[in-house]
Amino acid sequence: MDHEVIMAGFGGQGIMLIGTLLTYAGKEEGKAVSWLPSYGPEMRGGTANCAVCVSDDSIASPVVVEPTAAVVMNRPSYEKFKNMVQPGGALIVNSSLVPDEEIRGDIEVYRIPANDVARELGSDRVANMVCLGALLGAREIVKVETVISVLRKVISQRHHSLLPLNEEALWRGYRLVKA
Amino acid sequence: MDHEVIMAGFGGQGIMLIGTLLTYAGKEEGKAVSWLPSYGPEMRGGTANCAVCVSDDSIASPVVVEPTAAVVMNRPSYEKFKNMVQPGGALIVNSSLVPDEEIRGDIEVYRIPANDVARELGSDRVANMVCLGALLGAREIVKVETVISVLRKVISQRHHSLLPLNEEALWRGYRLVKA
Amino acid sequence: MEKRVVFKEDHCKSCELCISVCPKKIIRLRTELNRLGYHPAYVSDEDQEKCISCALCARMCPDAVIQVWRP
Amino acid sequence: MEKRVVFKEDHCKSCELCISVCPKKIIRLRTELNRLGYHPAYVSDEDQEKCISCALCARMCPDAVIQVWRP
Amino acid sequence: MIPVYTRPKSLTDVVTHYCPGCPHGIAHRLVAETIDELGIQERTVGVASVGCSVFSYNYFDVDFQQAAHGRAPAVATGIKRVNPECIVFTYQGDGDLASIGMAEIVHAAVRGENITVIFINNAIYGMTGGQMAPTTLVGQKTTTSPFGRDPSTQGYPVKISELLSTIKGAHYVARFSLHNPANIQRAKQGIKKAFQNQIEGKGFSLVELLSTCSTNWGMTPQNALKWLEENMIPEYPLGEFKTGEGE
Amino acid sequence: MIPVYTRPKSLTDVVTHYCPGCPHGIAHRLVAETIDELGIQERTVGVASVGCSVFSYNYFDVDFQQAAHGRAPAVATGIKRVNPECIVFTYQGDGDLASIGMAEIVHAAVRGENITVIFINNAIYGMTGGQMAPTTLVGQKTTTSPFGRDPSTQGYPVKISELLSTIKGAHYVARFSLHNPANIQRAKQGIKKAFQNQIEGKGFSLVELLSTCSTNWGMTPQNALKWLEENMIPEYPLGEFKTGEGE
Amino acid sequence: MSESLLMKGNEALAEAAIRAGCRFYFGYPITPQNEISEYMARRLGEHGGVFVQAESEVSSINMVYGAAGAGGRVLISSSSPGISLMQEAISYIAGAELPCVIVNMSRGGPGLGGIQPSQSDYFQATKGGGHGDYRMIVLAPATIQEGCDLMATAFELADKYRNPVMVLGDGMIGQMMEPVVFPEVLDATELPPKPWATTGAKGRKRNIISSIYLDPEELDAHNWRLEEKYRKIRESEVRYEVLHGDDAEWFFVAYGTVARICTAVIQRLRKEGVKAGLIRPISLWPFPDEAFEKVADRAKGFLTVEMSTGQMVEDVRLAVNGRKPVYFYGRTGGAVPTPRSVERRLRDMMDGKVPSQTDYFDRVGGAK
Amino acid sequence: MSESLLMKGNEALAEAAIRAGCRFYFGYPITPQNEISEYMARRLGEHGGVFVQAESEVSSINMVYGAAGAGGRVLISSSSPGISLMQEAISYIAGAELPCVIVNMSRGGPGLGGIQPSQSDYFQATKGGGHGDYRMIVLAPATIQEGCDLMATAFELADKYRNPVMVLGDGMIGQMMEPVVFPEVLDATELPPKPWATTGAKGRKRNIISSIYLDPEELDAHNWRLEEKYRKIRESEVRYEVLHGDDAEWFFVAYGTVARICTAVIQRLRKEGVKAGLIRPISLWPFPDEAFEKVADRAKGFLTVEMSTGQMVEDVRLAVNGRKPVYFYGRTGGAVPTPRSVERRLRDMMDGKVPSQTDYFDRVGGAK
Ligand SMILES: Cc1ncc(C[n+]2csc(CCOP(=O)(O)OP(=O)(O)O)c2C)c(N)n1
Ligand SMILES: Cc1ncc(C[n+]2csc(CCOP(=O)(O)OP(=O)(O)O)c2C)c(N)n1
Ligand code: SF4
Ligand code: SF4
Ligand code: SF4
Ligand code: SF4
Repeated sequence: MDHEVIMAGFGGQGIMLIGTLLTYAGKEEGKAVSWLPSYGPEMRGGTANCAVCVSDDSIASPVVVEPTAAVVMNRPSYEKFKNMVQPGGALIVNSSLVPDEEIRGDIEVYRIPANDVARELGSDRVANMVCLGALLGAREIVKVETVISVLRKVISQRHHSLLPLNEEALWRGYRLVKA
Repeated sequence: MDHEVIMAGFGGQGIMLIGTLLTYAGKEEGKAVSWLPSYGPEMRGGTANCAVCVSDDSIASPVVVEPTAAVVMNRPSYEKFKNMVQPGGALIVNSSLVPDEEIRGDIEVYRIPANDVARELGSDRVANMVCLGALLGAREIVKVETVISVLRKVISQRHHSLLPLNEEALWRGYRLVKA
Repeated sequence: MEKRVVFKEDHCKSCELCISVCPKKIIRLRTELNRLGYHPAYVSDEDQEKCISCALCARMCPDAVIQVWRP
Repeated sequence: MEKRVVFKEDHCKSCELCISVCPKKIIRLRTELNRLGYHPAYVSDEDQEKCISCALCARMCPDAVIQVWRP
Repeated sequence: MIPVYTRPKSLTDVVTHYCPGCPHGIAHRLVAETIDELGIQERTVGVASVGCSVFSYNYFDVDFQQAAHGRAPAVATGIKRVNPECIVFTYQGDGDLASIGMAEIVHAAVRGENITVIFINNAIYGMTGGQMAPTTLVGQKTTTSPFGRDPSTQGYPVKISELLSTIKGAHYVARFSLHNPANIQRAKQGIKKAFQNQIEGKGFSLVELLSTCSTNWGMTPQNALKWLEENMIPEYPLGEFKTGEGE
Repeated sequence: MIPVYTRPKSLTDVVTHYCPGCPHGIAHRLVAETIDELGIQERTVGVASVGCSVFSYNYFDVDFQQAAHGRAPAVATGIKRVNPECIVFTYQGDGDLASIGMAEIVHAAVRGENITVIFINNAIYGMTGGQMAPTTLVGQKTTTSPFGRDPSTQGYPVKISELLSTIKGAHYVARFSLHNPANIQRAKQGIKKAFQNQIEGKGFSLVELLSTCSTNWGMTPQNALKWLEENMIPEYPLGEFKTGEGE
Repeated sequence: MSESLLMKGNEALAEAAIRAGCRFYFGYPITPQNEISEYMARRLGEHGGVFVQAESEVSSINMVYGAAGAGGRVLISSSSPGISLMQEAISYIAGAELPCVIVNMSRGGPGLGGIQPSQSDYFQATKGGGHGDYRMIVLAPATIQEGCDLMATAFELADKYRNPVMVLGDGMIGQMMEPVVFPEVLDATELPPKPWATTGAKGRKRNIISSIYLDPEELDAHNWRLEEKYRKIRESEVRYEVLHGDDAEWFFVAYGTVARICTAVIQRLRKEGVKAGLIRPISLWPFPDEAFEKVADRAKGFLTVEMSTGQMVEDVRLAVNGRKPVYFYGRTGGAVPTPRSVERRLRDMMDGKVPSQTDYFDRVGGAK
Repeated sequence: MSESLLMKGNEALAEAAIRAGCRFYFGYPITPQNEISEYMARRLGEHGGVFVQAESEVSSINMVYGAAGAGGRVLISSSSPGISLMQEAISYIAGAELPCVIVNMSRGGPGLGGIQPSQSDYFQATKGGGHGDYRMIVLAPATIQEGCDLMATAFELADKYRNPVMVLGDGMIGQMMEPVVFPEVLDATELPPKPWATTGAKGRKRNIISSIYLDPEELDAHNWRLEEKYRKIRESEVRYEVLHGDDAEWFFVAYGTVARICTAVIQRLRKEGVKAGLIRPISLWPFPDEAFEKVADRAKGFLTVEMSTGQMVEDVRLAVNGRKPVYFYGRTGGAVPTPRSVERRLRDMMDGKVPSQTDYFDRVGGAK
């Protein structure tokens, strides 16, 4: 399978981190991977996004124009990407920040109140993990366990105390979709 | 007739001036003219030269490679240009600074002790005029009178007292050849 | 009610600099996000009375969010 | 004759700075030109004796033309 | 109700792209207030530089040119020479003015160019993500001085106000700080003087404003201002270095 | 006979292309003497700049690089960083160093780059035929200030030594003149110090040498030196501006 | 019509610029174009204009950016290394669509090179030495008279298209002297208005001069809008001269001073019955493809002669597009191709003795 | 062979340079290549190397000149506007024949433009943005792995030919992350000796690094000597990749990241029976003419795809030399050509619906 994923949100929401985690996890599982961030000052206070490709064979182009799945963590990202997802693709929407509305019927839409869930878990900051978990519930790109195993490599040592919280958030997101 | 003249000497010998005079005189006589100097720091203490074209119809190129006549006022110029003059051309040599030697027989060579003549006239500085006079004696490019008439335009006002001396020098050079 | 200190909330970026300079400590952040994704600063209707119109917050605010009046 | 002040005449450019600083006024220009086209400076054999080896000329000369010895 | 503080009319009504708490916004406000107070909005031309303030032309409601990195003083010179009746100011960061633009700022001062320069010194490259600036303090960590600025290989902080004060053509050179309302008020007076000088044809004026970059310093805006006060001011003393008196 | 003054061995035995009486030749001689006396000929690398001294590499018998106009300090930095054991000096005119090369010289000083700079200030562009330099005196006529330098549009002379003295990384900054043997002797001592500093790893040293350009000033060499003494020295006071003491 | 004057090329160009309404000049000394600056320093003031000697070429071209943006009619001049330093700002000027005229009296390179005439900045001028997709109109005069005429054209085109225009000469045309007739001084009040200039936003919305577009779609649109302008220029502003276009079989292709040398050779060759002709591009960009279109069928070959190791020859090959052989002959660094060597090269080519341009890389022999 | 690592392109290139023996890096901040500087600032010291952040690109490239002349293995990196500022010095470096590697992670222009990926510096890199006749070897990687491999090649070629070498990437390759395998660290003692370097004239005649030749004949000879070297490089250092060279009829021509997009399109087209192929120049200069030679007979047409308004397409036309139609499709300013639009353009071209490249100037439609 070729997965071409876009993840998007506010600058501070940890979008790049979940993109990186997905990429590392894909590599860990022996797949071909690429990660392409949006970059530069538009990230300053604005929105950020990254494109992650995970493929069983090889990746021709790291550019994702019509994603097979997208995670949108805020409203501007939702507006920007909701129509780009391929028919049959998956769209994970952070419903804590994106109001409900009528949307195209040819894709699977998962509304996850990521910020609310995260706050419940104890920290707004793991909303990104909730979303990543939800994505993996919707599409089996990599195993949640693999993400958890690369988490400790990617997250800097001094934040390792937060690992359990992150794991918990991943699983919560995953289960919200799977349930 | 197409005259393609090169004039060359030390930086301070007034080479550019006699080139300019010849050009102005040519224009004054209704001919097509061009003047192309060597330029830049090689003139600093080194040698200077200029190429003057005077033609009855039009001048294709201001570049002179095989002059119909050349005036060489010092030894390095003599060495550089003596072999470039066209067969049948004229070479005016400042014999005050260039020692006598055997030279090709297919050109007319005029040895003029320009510095000695100039000193005789009262100033080393008019050696250039002696040479220009000699050139006009050897080749009727323009009339000496025309040169004299443009002299007062080209030479700055405050040197006008020197006009008679310059005229004298021109005629002396002219006559040295004509005689 | 006439307000002494008015916030253009959709320009606010929650930098909290106004809060840090307010001598009366009456500026707070909202729990809701504005459309920029920030929790905007505001002074509650009750606290408007406490404002002494010193305008320190307005002079400090990097986003020209705040306007101040005095009665 | 051993000279006190020796000129590398083919390097000289007749700037006359040596002349201007020589306290003994013994430096002169030749009437002949050198191969650069200048009248080189020199001190005549007779005047060598008058040289006090102060080397001011050598220190002034921009072309390192001059070398100076003392007996 | 009587207005105590209202939004200057020379500021456009858009949200800036600056990070939360970035003093670029404060400096903008002060310049806009000055333009309003001097009544020169219709003859002011701003020159934006390359740095976080590259889009400052979006925020000032006056004519603007965007200049190449470091070259704002040259661009301003071009504008001023064509239209001497215009009030021309540049708005430059420390990377822009004190690093790549060193020759241009020095020579604008040398020519005594009748322009006003607003110079934001935040000791770092903001827009490009936190590299060392010439104004970075000794020991300060940035992405290109990851072990702290080492004077033995990277030199000492450049003091633009002190350096430009040696230049005769510089009429007014002063340094202020933006770390609290009192200092902001002082900065405002300096900025106003710098524009006033131009109106009176007195020549080159530069106002250096100590600022922060909480994003790249990795601090909250408040802590950044505190760090500025405690670390930058000792290195960059505040004051008017040159006021054109006695020339 | 005992030698009082002999030709330095670090000078090659060729006739320079300089005009008669040009003090570039004097400065060359002093540098060569210094190289000889310090015994560093085999580890010295010179950097020639763009100006009349562009060919200085023909006259010094040491390794040399020819740098782009104004960039000699950057080139010297590159050389020095690769081979710190080499003694690296630049030789620059005032157009080169004080005009186009302003950013490079200031920042070499800021970095405290351990190099030596010989700076020839002759108040004019020599090689290109006598245009105004940043160092041209007020009222001085040049081909681009044909009515005399007008400070209202062309500013005042740049004082490099004064300007660089404000920079902490600059260890030694001094100005001398080449107008007579006594001053030449003093200049020699300054040049030697500037090289000695580098040998001792003390950082950036610059020696400014007041010079003439009789060709473009339109004077005899002697009159030019007199003009220097009477007009330049009052504007450019001689002396050591910074000697690194107390740092 | 005023009478003809003998003038140095550089000074004549400066005078022509003033007569064309140029009132702002920014420069920095460099041989062989200093006479332009010096003339401006002496004369611009008389016309109420402003001469500024900047601290560097980088600064001077950015002053031009500011002055052009402020609505001035602006000239700058320099020579090869100085022009290289301007590449960033030229890209800015093109990106922000500002009108100005840039003179390059080019000299031998690369690096510090020499100060004698050269044509080795052709690529830089015509392909864009700066970054990004932009184009500069490039005009190359062969005589001082043409240089003066093109100077007026250059200012017109710059304003018409809001684009930088380069007048590309070489040391020879800058330094030589030949007679020239100047047009009357242009009435500066008749210059086209520039409502977009930053003159102070009085009674209008503010004007902004900028070249930044962080949004890719916007920048893309901007680039294709520029490209559309460039297409118009390609259609309307091609300039060239053809000698003996009606019967020539062997064409020299040369521009600027080198074209004059070729003309001299053609005169000689024609006397001997050789059907030689000349295509002389005057606008180097836009390149006069159409001149080749017209003669490609009859022509037996093209000999490009340049003072470079071969730059314009690529545009000639693009124009000829494989239909006929294209040959090259060049001298560099101030060494001027001599009539004799140019003639010999053409004769060799007629005899099939030189390799065709497809493998013209083997042209090192060109040096002798 | 070490195991593969996930790394950002910029950091991978920096690491590759260090492993290739680079010990001197000079830079100035600019997006999108800052990670190269930052990596060097962190890591070069560990290897006894020197990182200097210069005050500007002008200064940094002149530091490179000095350091390269002193015998160092030197890297510099920047992006489009910064590279424009280096043009004078690059011309000096080429003229003085100094080896160094220059990375351009190019971004959208002209002017300040944008910071997203672009290929609009092709002309500047390959034709010479600086003055004079000189050439730079230009290598364009399509993947991070290739970038790292080419980094080593770049240093080798630089030393071998004493010439600057550019690695031309774009923001995309600099910012993306994909797995990469690094070679072993090169033994710095095995680097070729540089007897010409200015290291102090101990026990030898003095060395002089210069590019000035005031005598035209000398400069001419110098230029033709350089041209002779460039000829050798053209003969020996052409690099390219061809996909489906054995049977393709329609060729994409693309380099760098755009080639990857074309590859994806080719995969799709082939499934539907379209005989599509790719010519991917890796060395942009010397341009791989020979790749076209080999397929020109069979090919029905070439579609050049670039993130520019059409630059490399000129070299493609020169290589094809009129034998087959050459088409163009481009997006600019960070807008990346989408697989869908590239495919549509090829299909249009197969249906004869797009104008041939001879009038490709009418390509404004390319924007949509
Ligand atoms: C010629 C050139 N070099 C580099 C850059 C990249 N660049 C953009 S902003 C910037 C520096 C910004 O720093 P500063 O001037 O301190 O302003 P701040 O962002 O901190 O406000 C640089 C180097 C550029 N755009 N152009
Ligand atoms: C980039 C560049 N700009 C301009 C020049 C032309 N140029 C050659 S020498 C020189 C200035 C020389 O003046 P100065 O540095 O004062 O030295 P001097 O000749 O007086 O000794 C200039 C501007 C150049 N070679 N390169
Ligand atoms: S200072 Fe301004 S932007 Fe910051 S929190 Fe207060 S109102 Fe909001
Ligand atoms: S100072 Fe030197 S160059 Fe000048 S005249 Fe005396 S010896 Fe000759
Ligand atoms: S990066 Fe720094 S300077 Fe730039 S807007 Fe943010 S806080 Fe301000
Ligand atoms: S032009 Fe001036 S500086 Fe140059 S060599 Fe002559 S006198 Fe010396």
